[in-house]
Amino acid sequence: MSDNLLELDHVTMKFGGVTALDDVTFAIRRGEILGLIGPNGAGKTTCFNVVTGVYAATSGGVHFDGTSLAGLKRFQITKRGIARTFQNIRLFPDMTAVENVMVGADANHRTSVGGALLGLPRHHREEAEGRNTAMELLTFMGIADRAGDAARNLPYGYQRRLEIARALATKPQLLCLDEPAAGFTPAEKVELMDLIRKIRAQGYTVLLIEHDMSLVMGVTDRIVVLDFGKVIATGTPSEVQDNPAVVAAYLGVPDDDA
Amino acid sequence: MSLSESLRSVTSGSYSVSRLGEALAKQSRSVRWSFGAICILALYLLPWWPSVPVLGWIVETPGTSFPSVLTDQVVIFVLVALGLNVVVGLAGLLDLGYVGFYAVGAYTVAILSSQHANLPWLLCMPIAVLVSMIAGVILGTPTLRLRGDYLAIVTLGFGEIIRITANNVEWLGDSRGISNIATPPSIGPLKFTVLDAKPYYFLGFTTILIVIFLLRRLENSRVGRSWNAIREDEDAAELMGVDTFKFKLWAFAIGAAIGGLAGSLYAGKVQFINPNNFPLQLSILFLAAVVLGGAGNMWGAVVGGALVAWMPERFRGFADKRVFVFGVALVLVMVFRPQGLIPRKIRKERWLESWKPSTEADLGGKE
Amino acid sequence: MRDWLIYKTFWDLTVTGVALGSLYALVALGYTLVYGVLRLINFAHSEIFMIGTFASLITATNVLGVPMLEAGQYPYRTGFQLVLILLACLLGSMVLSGAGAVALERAAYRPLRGSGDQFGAVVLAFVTAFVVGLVFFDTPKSNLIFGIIGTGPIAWMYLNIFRRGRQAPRLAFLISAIGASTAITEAVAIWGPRDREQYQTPRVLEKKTLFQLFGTDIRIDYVIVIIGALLMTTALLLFVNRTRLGRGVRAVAQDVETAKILGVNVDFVILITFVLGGVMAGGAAMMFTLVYDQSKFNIGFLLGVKSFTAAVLGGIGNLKGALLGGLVLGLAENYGSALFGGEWKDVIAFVLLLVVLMFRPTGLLGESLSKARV
Amino acid sequence: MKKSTLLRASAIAVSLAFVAAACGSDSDSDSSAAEDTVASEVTEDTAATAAGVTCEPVSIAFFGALSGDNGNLGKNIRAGADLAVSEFNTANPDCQVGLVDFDSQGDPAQAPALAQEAIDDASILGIVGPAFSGESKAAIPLFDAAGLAIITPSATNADLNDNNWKVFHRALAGDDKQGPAIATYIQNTLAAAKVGVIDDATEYGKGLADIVRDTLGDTVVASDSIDPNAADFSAVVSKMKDAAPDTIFYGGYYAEAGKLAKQLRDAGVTATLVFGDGVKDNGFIEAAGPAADGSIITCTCADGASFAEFAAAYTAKFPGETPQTYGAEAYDAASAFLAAIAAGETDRAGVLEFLGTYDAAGVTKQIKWDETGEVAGNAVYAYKVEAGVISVIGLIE
Repeated sequence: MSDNLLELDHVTMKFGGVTALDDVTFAIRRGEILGLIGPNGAGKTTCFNVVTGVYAATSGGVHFDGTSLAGLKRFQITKRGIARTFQNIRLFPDMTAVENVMVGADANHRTSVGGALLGLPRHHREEAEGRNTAMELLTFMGIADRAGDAARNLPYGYQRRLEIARALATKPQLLCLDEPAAGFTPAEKVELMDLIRKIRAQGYTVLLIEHDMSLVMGVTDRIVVLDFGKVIATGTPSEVQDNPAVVAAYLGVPDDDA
Repeated sequence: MSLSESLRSVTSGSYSVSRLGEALAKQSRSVRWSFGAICILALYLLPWWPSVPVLGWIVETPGTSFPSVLTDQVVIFVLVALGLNVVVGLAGLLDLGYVGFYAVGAYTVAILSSQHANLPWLLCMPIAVLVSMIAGVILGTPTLRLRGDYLAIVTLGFGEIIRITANNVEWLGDSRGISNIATPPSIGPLKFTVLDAKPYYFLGFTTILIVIFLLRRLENSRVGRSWNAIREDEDAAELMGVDTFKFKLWAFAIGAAIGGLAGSLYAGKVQFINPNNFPLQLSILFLAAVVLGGAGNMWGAVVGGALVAWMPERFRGFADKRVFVFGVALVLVMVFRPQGLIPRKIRKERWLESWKPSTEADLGGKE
Repeated sequence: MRDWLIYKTFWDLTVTGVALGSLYALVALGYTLVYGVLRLINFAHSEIFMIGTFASLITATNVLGVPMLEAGQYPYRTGFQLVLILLACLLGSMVLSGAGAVALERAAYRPLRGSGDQFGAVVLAFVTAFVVGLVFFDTPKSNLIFGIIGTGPIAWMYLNIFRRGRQAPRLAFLISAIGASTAITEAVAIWGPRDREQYQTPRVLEKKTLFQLFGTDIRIDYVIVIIGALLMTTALLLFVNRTRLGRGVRAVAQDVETAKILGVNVDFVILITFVLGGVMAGGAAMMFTLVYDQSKFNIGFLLGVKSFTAAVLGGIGNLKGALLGGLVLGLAENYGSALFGGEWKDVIAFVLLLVVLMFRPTGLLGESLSKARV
Repeated sequence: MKKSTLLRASAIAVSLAFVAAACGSDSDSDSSAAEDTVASEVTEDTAATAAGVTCEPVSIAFFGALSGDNGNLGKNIRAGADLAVSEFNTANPDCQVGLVDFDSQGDPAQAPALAQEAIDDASILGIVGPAFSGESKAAIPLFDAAGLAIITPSATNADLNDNNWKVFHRALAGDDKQGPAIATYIQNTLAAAKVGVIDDATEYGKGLADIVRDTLGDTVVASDSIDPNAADFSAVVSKMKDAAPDTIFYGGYYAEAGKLAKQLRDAGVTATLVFGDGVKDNGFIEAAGPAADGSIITCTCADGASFAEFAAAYTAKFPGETPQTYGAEAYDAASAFLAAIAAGETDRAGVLEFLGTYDAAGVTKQIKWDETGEVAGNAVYAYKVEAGVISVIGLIE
C-alpha cells in the first residue's frame, strides 16, 4: 500500500473556455495536514469539488487509497472515506444540530425503509450508535450545549464547527476543510488550530483550504500552492514561504477576502 | 405588549396547539398515553358528533350527509395529504400530479374486482397499493433526476396522462367509468352496505392510524433524516453520503402507495369511478391541503386534509360562492401564516435530556 | 391511413399549429419572466390572460359599441376603422392584464416576500371584507359597499401584521398563486353577467384568405397572430437586453442579493417583470379573441398549463426558449392530434415534454433569464 | 400581559361570532328559501281557489350541478323543476311542496354523501336528477337501496339502466334510441354519402357518437375527438376539410358545438352539421352565430302546443330567460312527482308505485315509463336552425 492516501494525477478541469485546473498533480500522505493555498480564483475550491465528485475532471484522475474515484457518485465517494465542509456554510438549517451530525453518521448505516418500518434490531442499534456518535462529536467540537437547537439558530462559530462535526460523523479517512476559519476572530482561529491538531491526533488526514496564512503556516505539515489553476509550489510551510513564485503570486493578486 | 404585536401573535397563534403540546410533553408517559387513547376514541365516534350540542353545530355539514362526507372526502383527503406530505413536505419534491397515483389505486381495484375479474376487495387493495407504488417508481426513475419545478410540470403531466388514458381506453372503462366495484368484506357486526357509511369510516380511520404509525417510524429513522436533509440542501446531503436518488425514489414510491391506498378505499366505498373523479384540479387541492396544514408536519397534513375536505361541505350555505371564498382563504393563510396552520417544528429530541456520554470522547478515528 | 392524412394536411396543420404556438409562446413569456426573477410558478398568470380576453370584449362592445351581430351577420369592419378597433382592443387588453398582474403581485406575492405594503394590504383587506360581507348580505351591491367600508380598518390591521423582512417558503408562494387563481376565476364565474356561460366577442375581422402556401389557405387572422407574437417577443427581448430597466431585471434574475448591493430596487424590478408578463398575456388574449371570438371564466386554465409546459420545454427563465417552446408545442399538438386523434392532444404535449427533459434536463435552450442574451 | 390575554379572548369571541353568523345565516337562507316559495305563493293566490289537494308538507329534490364548471346545465334543469313546483303550489294552497337542492357540482365524489342526505330527509319523496351520467352511477345505488324514486331529466347514457335499478326513470330517451334515429336521418333524409363524426370524449358525447358511427358503418369517412376544454380544434378541422364529408355529426354539448361549427365554417367546410339533444339550446346559436344556420339538431322532445305554453310560463317566472337544454324535461319529471303527491301518495314506496302507472301528456312528450324506467315511445324529432332560430321540421321515421 502506498504512503499516499489521495493522489491527484494530472487533473485538468475546464468550464467552457475557462481552465480552472491545469494539469494539477499532488498527493496527500496518510496522517498529515496538507494546506492548499492560493490567491482568489486560483482553483482551490474547484480542486475540492473534483476530489469530492461534484465535478468530473476534464482529464486526469483522482486516486483514493489506491483506487480510482472515476465514475463514482458523490455519496459513494463520501462512503469511501472523503468528507468535506463548505466555504459558504451549507448545513441543513431546519434540522437540529444533533440531527445534522446524525445525517453524517448515517453514511455508515444501512437501515432503509423496510428496517425502519419493522423496527428491526439493526435500526435501533444504528439509531443509538448515531446518537452517540453525534453527541460525542458535538462534545468534542465543544458545541454540545446547543445540540437540540435548529442549525439556523446557532451562532456563526457554532455553525462552522457543526459542519466539521457533520463531516467527521461520516468516519472519513480524509477530511477536507474549505476555509473553516473564514469570518473568525483571531482568538477563534487559535482555537480552531488546536481543534484541527486534535482531529489529526485522532488519526485523520486533513486537507485544508485556507486564506489565512498564519493559520496555514501554523497548523499544516506541507503546503500546495495553486495559482491560475496550476501548482506553483509544494513543500513545508517554511519552504513555501520563501518560494519567490509564491510571494509573487500573493503580491501580484491582492488578497481582498481575508 | 403593543397592539400590533398582539395582532401578530393572534395570526401567528399556534399558541393554543403548541401550548397543549408542551403541556402534554411535561406529563408522564401514562397521562400522555391516556390522553391519546381518549382522542382516538373520540375520533372513532366522529360520525356521531353532529348530535352533540355545540360541537355538533360546529362540525355538522348541513345539506349533505356527515358520515358520508367523512368517508368519501375527509378520510380520503387525510390519507392523501399524509402521502403527499412525504413527497412534498419531507423530501421537498414538488408533485403536482399526485391524483395520478390515487387514480391508479382506484382503477386497480375497479379492474380487478369488477371490470375484468371478480377478486375480493381485500385482495385487490394490497395489489392496488403495490401497483401504485410501481407507478411511482416508473414515474420517478426518469424524472427524479430533474430539479424542482421541472419535476412539478412533469408530474402534472403524468396525472393528466393517467386521466386521459382512462377516459379514452375501452379496457379501462373509458368515459363511462367502472361500476359495481367490490366492497370490503363484513367483519362481524361491521357490514359494508350501501346505505351505512359508518363501517367505512371505521375502516378508513383505522387505516389512517396505521399509516400515521408507520410514517412516524420512517420519520424518526435514517430514512426520515435523509428526506429532511434532501429537502434542506440536496447537494450537501449527497456529499454527506446520502444516496439522494434512492431516497427520493423511496419518498415517491411511499407517497404513491399511500395515494393508491386512498384510491382503493374510495373505490370500495362508492363502488363507482370514472375519469371525472380524477381531475387535475384535485392534485392542486391535495397540494393546497398539505401546505395549508403545514408542509413537513404530519399533523399539519392531517388537519389540512381534513379542513380542505370538510370546509366546502360545512359551508354549503354559501352555495356557489364557497370556491371563491376558498381561494381567498388560501391567499390570506399563506400571507399571514406562510408555514401553514401547524408549521413544521424543529424536532424535540427527547433523548437529549437524558443523554450521558458513554465513554470519553472517542471519535472512532483511524489509528 | 393516418400517415397519409398527416401528409395531406401537413401544411394546414403547420399554419394553425404555428398560430396556436404563438399564443402559447406569448403566455409562456409571462411564466418565464416571473420564474426567472422569482423562481416562482406564477399559477395565476392564466387568469391574467383571462382578464385580457374580457378586457378585449369590454373594449369592443361596451366602449366602442360594436354589436355582436348586425342583421344576423358578423359586424365586419374594414380599413382604418378595423385597425382602430383592433388597436383599441389590444391596448385595453394590455392595460387591464398589466394592471391585473400588478395587483396580483402586490397582494398575493409581495407580502410573502416580507415587504407587504399599503397597496397589497388594501387589496387583501377589500377582498376579506367582501368575503365577510357575503355572510350577511346576498346582493353584490351590498357586498361591495360592505367591502369598501370594511377595507380601511382591515387594511390597517393587515399592515400591522404583515411579516416584514421574512421570506416565506417557496411552496407558500405557489399556494398563494393557486388561491389567487381560484378566487379570480370564481369571481368572474359568479359575478360576471353570463355566470359560467361562454362569452362571445364580436368578430370585426373577416377571416379572409390572404394567399395560398403549398396549397393551404393562409388566413389573415393567423398571419396577424404569428407576426404579432414575433413583434412582441422581439420588443420584449430588446427591452430586457438593451434598456437600463432590462438590465435590472437580468441582475435580479441572476442574484437578488448582489443586485440589492448594487443598488437595484428589487421590488420595483419585480413589479416591472409582472407588468411585462401581464402585457404579453394581454396581447395574447386580444389575439386569442381575434381567432376564436370567445371567452369564459376558466378559459385560462388549460391554456395556462400548456403555456407553462411550453416555457419548461424551451427552458424556463429563457425568453427565446419560451418562444421556441410555444411553437414546438403548438406544432406537436397539431401533428400529434392528426396522427393519434384529438383526444390524445394533451398526452402528446406532456409526453413530448417528458422526452425532451430526458435528453435535455433544462429544456431545449437551457434555463436562466440572466443568460438570455441576444 | 393581561391586556394581551384580553385581546386574545376578544379575538376568539369575534371569530366565534363570525362563525355563528355564518352558520346562522346559512341555515336561515336554507329555510327562508323554502319558506319563500310557500309565502309568495300564498300571497299571490289571494283568490284562494277552493280547488286543489291537501297534503302534509313534503318535498321533492333537485340533484345535480348548480356550481362548478358544469353549473349552468344544472341551473337550467333546476329552473324547469322549480317552475313545475311553483305552479303546483299556486294551484294547491293547502299542499305546499318544497324543492330541495343537492348541488353535486357534477362531481361523482360528492354525489354519494348528497344522496345519503336526501335519503335521510324523510320529507323528500322523489328526486329530479341526477343530472349527469357519472354522478348518477355513483348516487343511484343509494337511492335504489332506499327505494327513493328518481327521474333524471338529462342523463341519457344507454347503459344507465343495465343495473336493474327499480327506482330509475328518465324523462327522455336514452342514447340508444336517439343515436340510430340520427343515423337514419343522416342516411335517408340527408342522403349523405360521406359522413364525418366528431365527439367530445365525454360519456354523453362519445356514447352518442359511437352509436352513430356503428350504425352508419362505412359511410363514416373521418372520425375524431376533441378536448371540450380546449379552444382550438384546428387539427380536427383540418381532418374534416381534407375528408370533405357532406355531413358532419358532433356528439357533445352546445358550447363546444358552437365553437366547432364556427371553426369548421371559417376553414371553409360546407358540410351539413348534425347535433344531438345536448345542443338544442340558445347557447349554441349565440356561440356559433351565423355559422349555426342550416344545422340539424335532433331531440326526443316535440315542441308541441304545450311547449309554447311552458315557454311562456318560464319566461314569466324567470324574466328575460327562455327554457334551456333539458329544462322542459325537468319540468315533466317534477310534474310526475307532483302528480303522485296530488294523488295522495305520502311515502316513497307509494310514489314509486305511482310512477309505474303514470301516463300523462308532458311538455316534451307523452310520459309513460316501461318496466326498466325508460320513457315509452321512440319518437325522435329533427330541428333545424334558420336565421338564428331552432324550429322543428319533423319526426324522424
